[in-house]
Amino acid sequence: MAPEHSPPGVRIRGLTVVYRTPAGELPAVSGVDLDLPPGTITGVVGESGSGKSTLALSLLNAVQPPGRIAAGSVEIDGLGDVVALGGEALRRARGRHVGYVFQAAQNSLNPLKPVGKQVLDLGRSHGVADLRGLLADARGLLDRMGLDGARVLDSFQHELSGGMRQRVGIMLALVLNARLVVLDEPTTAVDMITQATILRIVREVHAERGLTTLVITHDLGVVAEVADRLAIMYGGRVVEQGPTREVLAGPRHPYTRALLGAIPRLVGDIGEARALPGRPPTLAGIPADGCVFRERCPLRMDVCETGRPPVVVRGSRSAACHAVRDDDGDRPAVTAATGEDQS
Amino acid sequence: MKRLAAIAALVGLAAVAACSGTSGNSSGGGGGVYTTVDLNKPSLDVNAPINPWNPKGNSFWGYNAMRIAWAKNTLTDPNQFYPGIAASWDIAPDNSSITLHLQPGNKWSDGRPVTAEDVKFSIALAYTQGSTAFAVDPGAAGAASEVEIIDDHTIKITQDMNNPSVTFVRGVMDTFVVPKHIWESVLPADFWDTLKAARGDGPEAEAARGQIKALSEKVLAFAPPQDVSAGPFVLKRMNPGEALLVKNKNFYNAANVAPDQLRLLNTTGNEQIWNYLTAGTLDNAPFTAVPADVMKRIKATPGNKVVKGYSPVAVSLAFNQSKKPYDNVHVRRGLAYLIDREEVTRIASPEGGTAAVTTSGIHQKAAREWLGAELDTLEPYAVDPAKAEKEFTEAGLQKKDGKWALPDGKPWKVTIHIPAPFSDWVSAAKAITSQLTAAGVDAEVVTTADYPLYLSELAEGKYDLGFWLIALGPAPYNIFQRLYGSSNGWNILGGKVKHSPPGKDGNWMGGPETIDVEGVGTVNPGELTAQLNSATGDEQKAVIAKLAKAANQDLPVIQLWDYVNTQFVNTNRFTGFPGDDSDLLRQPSGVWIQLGLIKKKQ
Amino acid sequence: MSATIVPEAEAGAAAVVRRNFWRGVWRVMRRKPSRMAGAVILAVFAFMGIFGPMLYPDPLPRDTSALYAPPSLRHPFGTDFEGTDVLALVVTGSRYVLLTAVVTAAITVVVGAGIGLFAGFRRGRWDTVLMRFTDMKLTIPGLPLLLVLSTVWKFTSAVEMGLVLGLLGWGGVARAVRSQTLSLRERGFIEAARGLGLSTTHIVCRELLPGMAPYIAMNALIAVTGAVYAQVGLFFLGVLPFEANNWGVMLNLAVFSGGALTTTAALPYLLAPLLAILLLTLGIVLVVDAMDEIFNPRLREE
Amino acid sequence: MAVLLRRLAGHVARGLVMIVVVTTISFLIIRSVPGDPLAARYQKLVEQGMAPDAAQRAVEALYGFTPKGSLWEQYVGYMSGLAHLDLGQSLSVPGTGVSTVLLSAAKWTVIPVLAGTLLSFLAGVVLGVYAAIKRTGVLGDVLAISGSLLHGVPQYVLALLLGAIFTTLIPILPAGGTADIMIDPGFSAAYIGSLIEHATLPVLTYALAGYGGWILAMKSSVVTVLGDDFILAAELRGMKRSIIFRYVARNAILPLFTILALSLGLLFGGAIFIERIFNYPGLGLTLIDSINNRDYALMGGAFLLITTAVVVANIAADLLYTVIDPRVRSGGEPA
Repeated sequence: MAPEHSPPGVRIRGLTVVYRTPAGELPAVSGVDLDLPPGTITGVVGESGSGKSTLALSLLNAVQPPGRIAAGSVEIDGLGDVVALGGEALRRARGRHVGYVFQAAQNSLNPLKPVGKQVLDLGRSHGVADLRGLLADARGLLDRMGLDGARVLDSFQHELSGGMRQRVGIMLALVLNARLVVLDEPTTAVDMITQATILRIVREVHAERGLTTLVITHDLGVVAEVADRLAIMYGGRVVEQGPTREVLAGPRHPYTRALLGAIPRLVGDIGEARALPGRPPTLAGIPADGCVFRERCPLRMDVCETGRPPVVVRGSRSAACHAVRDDDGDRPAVTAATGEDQS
Repeated sequence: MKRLAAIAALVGLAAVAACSGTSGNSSGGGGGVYTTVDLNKPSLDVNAPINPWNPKGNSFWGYNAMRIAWAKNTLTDPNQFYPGIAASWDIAPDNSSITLHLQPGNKWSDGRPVTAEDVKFSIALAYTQGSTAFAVDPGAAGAASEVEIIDDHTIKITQDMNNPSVTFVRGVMDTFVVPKHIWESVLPADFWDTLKAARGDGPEAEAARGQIKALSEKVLAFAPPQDVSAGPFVLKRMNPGEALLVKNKNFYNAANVAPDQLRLLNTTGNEQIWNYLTAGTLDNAPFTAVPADVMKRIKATPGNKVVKGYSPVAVSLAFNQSKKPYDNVHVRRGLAYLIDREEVTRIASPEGGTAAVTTSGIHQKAAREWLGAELDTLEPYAVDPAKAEKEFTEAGLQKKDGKWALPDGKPWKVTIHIPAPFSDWVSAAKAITSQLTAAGVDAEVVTTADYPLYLSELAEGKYDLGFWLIALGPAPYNIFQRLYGSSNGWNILGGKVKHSPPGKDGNWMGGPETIDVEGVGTVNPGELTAQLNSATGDEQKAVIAKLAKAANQDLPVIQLWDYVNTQFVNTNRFTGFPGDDSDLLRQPSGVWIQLGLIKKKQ
Repeated sequence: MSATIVPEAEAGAAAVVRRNFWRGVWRVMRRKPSRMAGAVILAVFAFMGIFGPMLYPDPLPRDTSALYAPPSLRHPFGTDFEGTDVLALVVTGSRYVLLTAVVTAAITVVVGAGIGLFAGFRRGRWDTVLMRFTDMKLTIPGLPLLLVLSTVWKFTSAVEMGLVLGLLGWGGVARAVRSQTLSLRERGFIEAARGLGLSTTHIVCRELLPGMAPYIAMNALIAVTGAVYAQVGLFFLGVLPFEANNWGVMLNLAVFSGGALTTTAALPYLLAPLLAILLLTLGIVLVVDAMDEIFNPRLREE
Repeated sequence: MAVLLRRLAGHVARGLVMIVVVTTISFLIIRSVPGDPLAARYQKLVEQGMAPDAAQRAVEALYGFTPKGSLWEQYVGYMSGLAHLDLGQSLSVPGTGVSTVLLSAAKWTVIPVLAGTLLSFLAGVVLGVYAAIKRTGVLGDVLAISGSLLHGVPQYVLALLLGAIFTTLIPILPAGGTADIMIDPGFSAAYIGSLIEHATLPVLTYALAGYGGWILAMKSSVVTVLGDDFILAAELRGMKRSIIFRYVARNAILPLFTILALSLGLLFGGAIFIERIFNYPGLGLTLIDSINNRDYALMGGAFLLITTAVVVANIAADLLYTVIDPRVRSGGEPA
């Protein structure tokens, strides 16, 4: 059952998702460019309302009404542009090509059916001829993730713990041999131990099955633990991206810095953690023009009001900020206003 | 609605003119299904036993339940009957005895003959159920003292002349006759001995009365396995909506019973009867209140005819005289001058009643017979606000800002109570309050959920004014006991009249024990009413004249309208229905059929 | 490791929602004209209930030469059995019906939601006791009980009637609210709020009630229509004391003494109160439909 | 299985307690109904022309059938009778057991109510799903509003309208009763046809009156389920629409079973108007009659039957729930 061909790459270009509201169509994701190189784990980090979940759903062309993809493309190897897909083709792509581990995996199962039956439903939906084999695969996957696969397949959702449900969710995403897996908040609402286990499983399975993985989270720690690459979202835009280590070690965008600064550390004074002042913008509150982060930005300049910040690419990293310049290396333009000096 | 149960049932009590000799008309005219509603039991009950004494029993008078004879309920004479089980009878001139001659050759539907034994046994059953003529209590008026079988077809019943009553004969004739061979097990063999003992005095009699009382339950509950009838029909089956009866081949006059089958429809409301009538379903519909427009529709239905007759009952607005200001006769008279009875009748009962010409306590048709020209001397209480004002002023009421108030200046509100299910009464009461309010007397209608509750609250004296049926003819005692009977304090106990004060023993009318009647003098109306039980002829007329005057002047009630027995027949399937004013209209159509009137349409 | 920014974000969203509530109401109403119609209908009925009796002389004039007159310009719905204008009867009769319905709905919702919330929130013994009590209430048949009660009691005023109907009717609401509370609890709602140190009042008023508003609104609808249904029905059956200007009494008289179902003369007399009931129900339905959208977060897009 | 039995035992025990309590309450209420059955009978006889004293004697014959003794003695007598499944004797039909009267009436209520309710349940559930799916469209609106309207319209209004239409304006259906009396009862096509013909209007009214409630309940339930995470999850897994539809339907219909059971129980009492208007001799009509006749035993019996129906329906619903909802089956909290 080892996958024969290589994991797919994903290229998101100019993706804009808008929601229809009484105040008109408002963008939840606007003009996002993002690459998921084949075989990597990419982490997308952002606060609630940053558009990260919408971005994740866009990979399946599954933005829920009243939202819709207004522009852009999501190019997946072997599938083409999913934005252009529809009907049966789209349905078949879901699950088969792209495995999706649902945000609220706790409740992602039909409460009235045992897990095994739902695996069968999945198989029937995708025309799997060997349903017995499918069940065996499912059991194998569950066993692989440290569960008693046979028992879990006979269980109902309410008989499983949060961590178990999460693993069942991962199993369902993988059982049809999807090579691109999207995990939306995989560790929300599970305890720390389980979180660690889940992350380990994500890493291991990713390596074993040769996947391309996208992890959506609000938790930088999760990303730090599993992701090769990292994208930070704010107000529907990717404000910074790059290899995880590099970004964490030398954040360039003020928002990334602020996020890092807000993390309480196990070692050291708890008072050192600084919450980000202000609120993330709501859908209606996203500035139409200029930098989306300017309201909360310590480095705010006049230019931030009008011009959309240029995406400054440096090697494998990029950031979208007027304060970050091409020639500026890893240092931000105004050192005086770093997170450490904020009051 | 319930209107039926009360009023309509009254019609059943009224009777017809003897045309016992039925023309032996013939064979060819038979057949067909006759459809009607039994007025006495408009709502049928499949579970009820075939037992005429059971309140819901599936014995239908005139169809499969037979009485000794059928009362005509003429205007004045309670002793006229059509033959039933008895073909003829001899009544002693002093009402002291009656000898019944049974129909010759009459057989039960199971083939056994109907004999004097059956009649005697049925009389025994009647004793357990309490009847006018067959009473266990020693003191009861108009009770039989002896029942004697002369021969197989002749039986003589003697009245206890210690305490006679003119209602004795009627009491005998009203007795249901059931087959002894079916019912035998209900009564012990020594019943007549027990009865004799019970009619005596002392502890032994007491014990015997107890035994008979215990039997009464047994009789009431007795359920024969199937119908054995001496009537023109036998009950074949019931379903909850209808009863199906088939012709009884053994009936004495079977040759002249036209319909092969009889359907009695179950009705819980008048509107169902209206619908049946507009559809032309019913061959005869007994007395039913009908709104004017529905009447038009019914008349337009092919074959439908309206027959009108006398219905010995009137409705009145009764006062509770223990409540102020209704104790004052001038208040009552003042109200009478304000109520437009014509309008009330037109609104409430356009087809089923005629506005009362005055308050006499008697239905106006019978009143003419009883009172003659004297009827015209009674005050008619025509609408006259001026007179009303005079009466009210005399009563001490005060008029403030166009509204009448009590003598002490407190507001006065006339509250009229009526049972909600009687829709014609509701309309009438509403119309009266509208009239009174327009004349400056504040008035309102209050309904009571159902008739039993109405009666019990009325009897408890809870109402100031309420609607009350009066003039239940033809027996004059029955007519006036509605005004001067137990509801007004006078009870007959052991043949003696006793007056109870207001609020006691069901005296809710609370009238005075004696009344000064202009042109008559001081009378005790209760005593006079009781005299009607034994008085005869001119004596009776004189008493009635006094009572009518008393009722007219003292106004314990305001007579509103006299009912008209409006019935419907459909001549598409059958002919020979009684005409207008026929006394047969006061008996169910089963009696018309058994007398041979009804013919199949050729 | 977890970021501290999450709760703050949620609280912010809630505040915005509240601020936008009335604007939201207006928008929701405007979206479908039918909802506006519903609101207008209810406003008309409310006006009728409050001022209706003042529009006509008391007592209503009668024209005894025009009994059951057909509809005309003077009498749009004809006249009744004693020549009173039917429309005037409907208008003046609305006060009784509406007062009863409002009292009933208020009692039903307050008592039902209160008991349901309390039981679902506290759980344990209180829940058991209250739910047994509720079950018992639901077990006793309502209409038959009313029939019997109407012989024992005399409901002489609209408020009394509403009180009885309300006290008989809260069982369903209590049950529904309790199960909603339990299901919210199952989703970790209450525990989470508790964990954040929010007060019980806050949890109930700010977290639970808004979520259940559509449920409660729907039950209020059922209560109002149920009250109209029950009282008019009882008057129609004729077991309640006569009220001259009352919709149920009109139905009763139209059918049982006017022959409205047999001929056409009394038909307007029957149809007028029926139409009033239908219209009132329609108004309530439309408004509740709007309420549903205002309160239901699933339908609200913001 | 053990869980099932344990639940059943608990339910039956609680149900019995509830029946006893409700019976006690209804006993007390019924005995406080004013109006004397004997006085009612007495007046009727007098109005039929019987002399007052004779009427008095005739009524005394009925006395044996009226309850005697103090309230407490009557209560003890009644309850101990109940323990032996003896509901007492009817007063309006002396000598007939209350249970006989009730049983013969019950079948005329049970069958039409069942038929009408199931009919409306099926229609309401199917259209409710539709209304939920099309909830933003005009058709969905119309369905939902017409559902609410029908739900709000009293049964008697529907009954009166249907009656006016089908028995008066276009007289194609019989106005009342259970079957044509001219047809011999039995297992014949004619008789059964007649039964159905007579039941059409009551059943139709039940169905119409119930339909609104079902469509509303189903719609709201479906909307709730549609918003549930697992439905979106299934979509994201590429499940077939038909399978998702089944997921939605099954999850949405579950809570409706409780309502179904409850309404089945409650409709016994709610049949009053329909039976009154169509002259259909079920429990509702029996109850009205028993109240009018002040037939205490029959009133009490009718109440008991209606109550028991609700309790039994509740138990049945719960057991059904246990079978179809795995969360409950394994001993969790009932939803």
